[in-house]
Amino acid sequence: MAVTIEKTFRVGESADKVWAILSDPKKVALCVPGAQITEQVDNKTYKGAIKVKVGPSVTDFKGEVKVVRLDEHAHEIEILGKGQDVRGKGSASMKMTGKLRNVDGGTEVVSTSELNVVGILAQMGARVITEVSNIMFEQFVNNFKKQLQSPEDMSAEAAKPISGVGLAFSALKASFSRHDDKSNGSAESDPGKK
Amino acid sequence: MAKKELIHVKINGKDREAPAEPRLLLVHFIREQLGLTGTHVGCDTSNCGACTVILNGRSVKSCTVFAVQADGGEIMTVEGLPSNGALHPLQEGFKEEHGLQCGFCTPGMLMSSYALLKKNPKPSEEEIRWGISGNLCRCTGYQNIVKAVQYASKKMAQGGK
Amino acid sequence: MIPPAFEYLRPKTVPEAVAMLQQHGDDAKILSGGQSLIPMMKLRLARPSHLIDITRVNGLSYIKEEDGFLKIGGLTREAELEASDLIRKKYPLLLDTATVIADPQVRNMATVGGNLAHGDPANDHPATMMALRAQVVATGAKGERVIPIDDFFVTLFTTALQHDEILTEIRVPVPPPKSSGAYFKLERKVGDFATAATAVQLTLDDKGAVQQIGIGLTNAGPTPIRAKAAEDALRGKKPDAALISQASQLAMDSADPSADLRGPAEYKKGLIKELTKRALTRALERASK
Amino acid sequence: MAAEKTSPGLVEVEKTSPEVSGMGHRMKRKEDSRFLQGRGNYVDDVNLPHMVYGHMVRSPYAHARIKSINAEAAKKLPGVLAIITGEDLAKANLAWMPTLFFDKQMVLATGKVLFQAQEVAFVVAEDRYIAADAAELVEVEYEELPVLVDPYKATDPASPILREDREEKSNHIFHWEVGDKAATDKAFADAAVKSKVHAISQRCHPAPLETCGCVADYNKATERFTIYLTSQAPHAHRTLFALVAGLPEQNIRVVSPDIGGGFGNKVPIYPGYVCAVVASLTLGVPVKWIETRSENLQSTGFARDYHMTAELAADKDGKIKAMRVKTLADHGAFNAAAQPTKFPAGLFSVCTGSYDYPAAFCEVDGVYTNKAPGGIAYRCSFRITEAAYLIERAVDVLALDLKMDPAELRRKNFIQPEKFPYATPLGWTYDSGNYEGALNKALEMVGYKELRKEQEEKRKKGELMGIGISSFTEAVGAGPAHTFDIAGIKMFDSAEIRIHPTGKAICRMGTKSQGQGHETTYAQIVAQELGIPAKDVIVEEGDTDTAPYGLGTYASRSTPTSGAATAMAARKIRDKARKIAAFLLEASEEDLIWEPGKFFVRGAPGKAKTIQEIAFAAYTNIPPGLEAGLEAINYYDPPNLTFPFGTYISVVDIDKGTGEVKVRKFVAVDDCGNVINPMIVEGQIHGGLTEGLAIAFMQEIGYDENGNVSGGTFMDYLVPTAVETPHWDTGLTCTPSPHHPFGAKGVGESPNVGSPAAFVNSVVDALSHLGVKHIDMPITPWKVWNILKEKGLTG
Repeated sequence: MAVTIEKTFRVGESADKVWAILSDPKKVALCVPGAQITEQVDNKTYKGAIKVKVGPSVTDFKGEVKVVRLDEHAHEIEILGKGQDVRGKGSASMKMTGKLRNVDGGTEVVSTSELNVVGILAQMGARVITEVSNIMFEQFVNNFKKQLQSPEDMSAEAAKPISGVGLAFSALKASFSRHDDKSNGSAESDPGKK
Repeated sequence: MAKKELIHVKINGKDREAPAEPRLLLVHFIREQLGLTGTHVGCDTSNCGACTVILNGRSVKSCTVFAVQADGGEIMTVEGLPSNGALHPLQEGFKEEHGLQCGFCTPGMLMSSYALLKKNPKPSEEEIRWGISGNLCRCTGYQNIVKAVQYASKKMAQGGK
Repeated sequence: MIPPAFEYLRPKTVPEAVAMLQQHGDDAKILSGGQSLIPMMKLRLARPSHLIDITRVNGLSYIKEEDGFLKIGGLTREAELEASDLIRKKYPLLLDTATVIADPQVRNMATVGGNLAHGDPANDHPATMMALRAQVVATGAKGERVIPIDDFFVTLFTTALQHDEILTEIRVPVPPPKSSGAYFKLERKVGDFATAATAVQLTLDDKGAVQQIGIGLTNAGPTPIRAKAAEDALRGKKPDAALISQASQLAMDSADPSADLRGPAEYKKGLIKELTKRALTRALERASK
Repeated sequence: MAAEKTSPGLVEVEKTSPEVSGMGHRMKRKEDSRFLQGRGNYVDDVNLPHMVYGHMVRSPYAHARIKSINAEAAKKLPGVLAIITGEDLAKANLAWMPTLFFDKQMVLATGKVLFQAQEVAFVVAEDRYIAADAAELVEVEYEELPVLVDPYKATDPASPILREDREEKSNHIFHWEVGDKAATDKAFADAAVKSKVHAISQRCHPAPLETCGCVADYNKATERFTIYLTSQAPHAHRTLFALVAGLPEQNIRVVSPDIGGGFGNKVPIYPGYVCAVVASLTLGVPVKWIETRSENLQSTGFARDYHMTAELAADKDGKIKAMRVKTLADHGAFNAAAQPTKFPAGLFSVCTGSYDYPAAFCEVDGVYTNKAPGGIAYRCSFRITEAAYLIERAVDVLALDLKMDPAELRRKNFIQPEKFPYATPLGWTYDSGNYEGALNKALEMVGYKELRKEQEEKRKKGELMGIGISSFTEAVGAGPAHTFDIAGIKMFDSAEIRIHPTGKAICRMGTKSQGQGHETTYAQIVAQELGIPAKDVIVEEGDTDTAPYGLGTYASRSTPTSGAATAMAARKIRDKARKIAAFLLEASEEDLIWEPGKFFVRGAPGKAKTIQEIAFAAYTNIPPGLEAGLEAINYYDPPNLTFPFGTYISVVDIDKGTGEVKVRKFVAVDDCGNVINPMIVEGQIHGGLTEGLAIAFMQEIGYDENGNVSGGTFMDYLVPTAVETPHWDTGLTCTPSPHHPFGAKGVGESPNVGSPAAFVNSVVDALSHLGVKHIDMPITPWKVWNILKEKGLTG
């Protein structure tokens, strides 16, 4: 199943400072809950792993992250991540585009993520994939902001899969504007469109 | 692999024991370790109820219970329904009212009906339908199963067991 | 389907169970009813290293009124709730809920505590307990702490329980006279999760105005949702059709469901409105009797 | 329920005593005792010494190239005996196997996978727990490929070509057409009224409660292979194993023990069977493979997936002039349709239905997609359900367009009783029928006039209720052999009867009961024909070493074929019994008169010999010149199909707030000719209606854009429980088949074939005043709610 999540958030830092993190997959990976970069293949490709934990369910993916497009000038990046479940149950891939805009007192990050899940997780997890994606993204933003403020603390925090930081997340919830959140299911996951 | 431990149960009135690793499902313990194949497996998501047995007086789906959880407990399966060589009124009712076709769901259906009648000896049609709602049947359309349970309820009220 | 291997532990007391949780860390899980966990293990979506079977811990299965609370033990099974005279007489919302959870066999194993501790917004008791303004008692190494239900559900499958805490009791304030409740659930078939559901608990004053009100929504977002705006609209007022309709609309506005095979989000929101209307109407009828 | 004779003069059946319990008696089932005591013997109950277990490794992807398979870690797990891959099978030329319909299918994938849950490797281990653990350790590296799920995009140039093994580089499998196109087009050009409906008969799965599985037991010493198999057609499967695996057929014994429901699911041969056979052959021990429910729903024979357009041309008064049908058939990754070889779209061309009009044209195109293979006959005689659904929907849409009552429109167009045998414009010859008789009875049972009045009043109050009619005709009981074969084997069927010296009997048939109650009904046929009490007759099926060859049970063919063979074999026995009786009574054969159970001398009823006495003499006092014994075998090739029919009426109420549809009342009037056991017929109808309800409202095997299966477990493949299932009111009329030995027609599938249209018609009827003409199945609450929302009636 496919899920598209569009999110916009603001940070107090300058676009250049934000771009320094957003344009570096290693730093971005630190913000993704449960993710790790294990190897750099070339200057655009990295190997990594991610542990996604939803309640009692745990899935380990390993795969590759690739920078598909990097526009220094416009502050736009497109990253493609692909991972296979280590036990052969399926895969997940995500195409994420991020774009920065200067706004009063900081920077606005506009992102679109297209998530594709294949295999038993898509079969069994259709009920929760959109929610899990939202939660992961919100944690990503939290981590992203933390990294902007104190990059040195990040390595330990980021390795934790999502449920481990569930409490921190709830405090963060308030800082989100629900209006900017346009997550929706795609054709199949939204039976209304069939 | 976790090591196997002896599991003791009283099943259909008899004391039995067999080794099992902790993850062994009760249904496999009953079917394969104890050799009682009347209890069936019809799904893998706890929906169909073909594996229903009575554990310590309650109907349970034996595919969603570990054998180790039943250790020291009492189990009744379809094989334990008849008493003194006579069919249970439910077994009789299923035959008289044509409450079975392929027979695969039947043992689970009988055990759920048994649990229902223990709790509610004179159920209405509505109560019977809800009482067997944890069991799927692909053949009968349930109508004759409802009649079979009514048959047994009546018979048991008249002093049948 | 075959679950992965695990170590099985059977503590006799709560402190023993807590110690085991601490000893074996994050991959150890509590086994009570097992009706959510075992299916996930069979699909190999969950693979705990240790299962701590607390079902033989004594004294955790009870339904009683004490100190102004209805107290439900952490190991009380859904079927016991259904069969309890006390519940049948005084807690129609709990009875409504207990009879539509899964199916009879699952209810014979599943526990009320597990239904909450799993943190699944599609489970039925979370919304019910929100409507009832319940409290959850968590027991850990440092003893008991009481968590108000509004603080209990953190996010999807995540509750305020710490890893080494066990849900040992649920406390529901004993409702004053002229109280009642109702649970309305739409499911695709028996045994399915709710497409959507609404739990309502209310108390009327002498003039028939709503004195206390709780509204909880099932499967309407990443956590069970309390429809606060709808509650506020009703509190202190004598509900008529227009007010019920307005409150239902507000309940709908507080829902944030996702699309799945049960229907698109818009449908689920529409359902919340309709089911809230029905639950309110039924609860009012019952409370006025 | 008592059957009303509607066509006197056709085959009459004389009723025997309750002691004998021949045809027409509500005899309690002989097979029940073992099932009720947990003593049934299903395939998973078979336990043999040294038996080991197989577990399938499956693809999580719908379309992907296999880059590598690494089984080293899995092989190292203690207790693992073997891991078989497609490459291993290729060495024995078994990586592919033929399907039942001119295609081939991968047993274990080589090169690439074509649907989610496709078989990739087979793990064999000492127990099922180890096998499941090992399966997780098999590392398969895939490269994902673009996925094709929409059959309408199959022939797009932009779509990937799925089947690289085929010479034809296209996803198009076949085009098939039948009928007079020119005459049909002309009728449409001339017609005053043209009406059209696009209806999808969605992909679903029979999901019998017992999944598929086998125990393959190769004995190295005797070189014999015993295969315990969940098979609806054990004999045909034996022959196919011999042909595919190159095993000598005399060394193969297929045993179908008790079967926990089939509904068409257990007709094909599945990769798991072949793998278990190969594993047993390699390891020399019995290998058990039992699929899980999810595997069953996701990989074994699906049904339907027909995307159909029907047009009807009619005059202003509602007389239908012609029908035009265009259908796209989604066959998934391999065309594994289980149907007679001359019919790429099965018997879909009975889609002209119960109506009399001269012209019709029907075309069907089949395509490949990244979905599980199949196209099996789910409680249906090869695409009949799709056909009946289409015409009965189309007639209702025409009624709406004409603003005519749907019952009246049907009445106006029915083929009249005197027109039988009736040749349809698409080439079938219906044997007998009285469609108006069934319609009238159903209308009366349901109280049609009152319901229409109630509906009118309710509409004024804004309440929604609907009444839906379906007057279907089925075509069942294949052969005849000149037209029908499965994989080349002609569709006759067989019965063998042996009468023991004490007058008791054993019969064996080429069919195989999966719950239909053959042990009772066949015994009743013998009782009817020979007067031997049915309780004294043992019926045995499913063991290819002992039963006569036959094509098996599906497509409602048991009674029309093996049932007929049983009667014919019994009549052979009666002929011989007459000779023996003549000898014993010292009378001429011509002077003997048969009444069930005995021959007596004309004019001297006291001078008689019972069938039991005759049987004893057949072994103890053999007439000179006559062979000893009393037994017979018959292979029956029916002269035509039989055409059961009926009218079903569904009455529904719609909850405007939630979109829920409640079936308030359902009346089913069936006509299956003469009935063997009314109790069993009723039971079959209840069951079939419940599956029809499920198809109309709940069941669907869906796919998302990545080819992920939705509805792949019982959590989302919604099988109704007793709570969702309404009460069924049944009734019978009786129009015997003129060509069947005892006038029977077969009934098991009628309720599943006829009811979906009745359900859908009733929901559409409830909403028709809002301009709704069609809703696709399954009609879920949200679909109804969406319509109501659109029309401003809810939300």
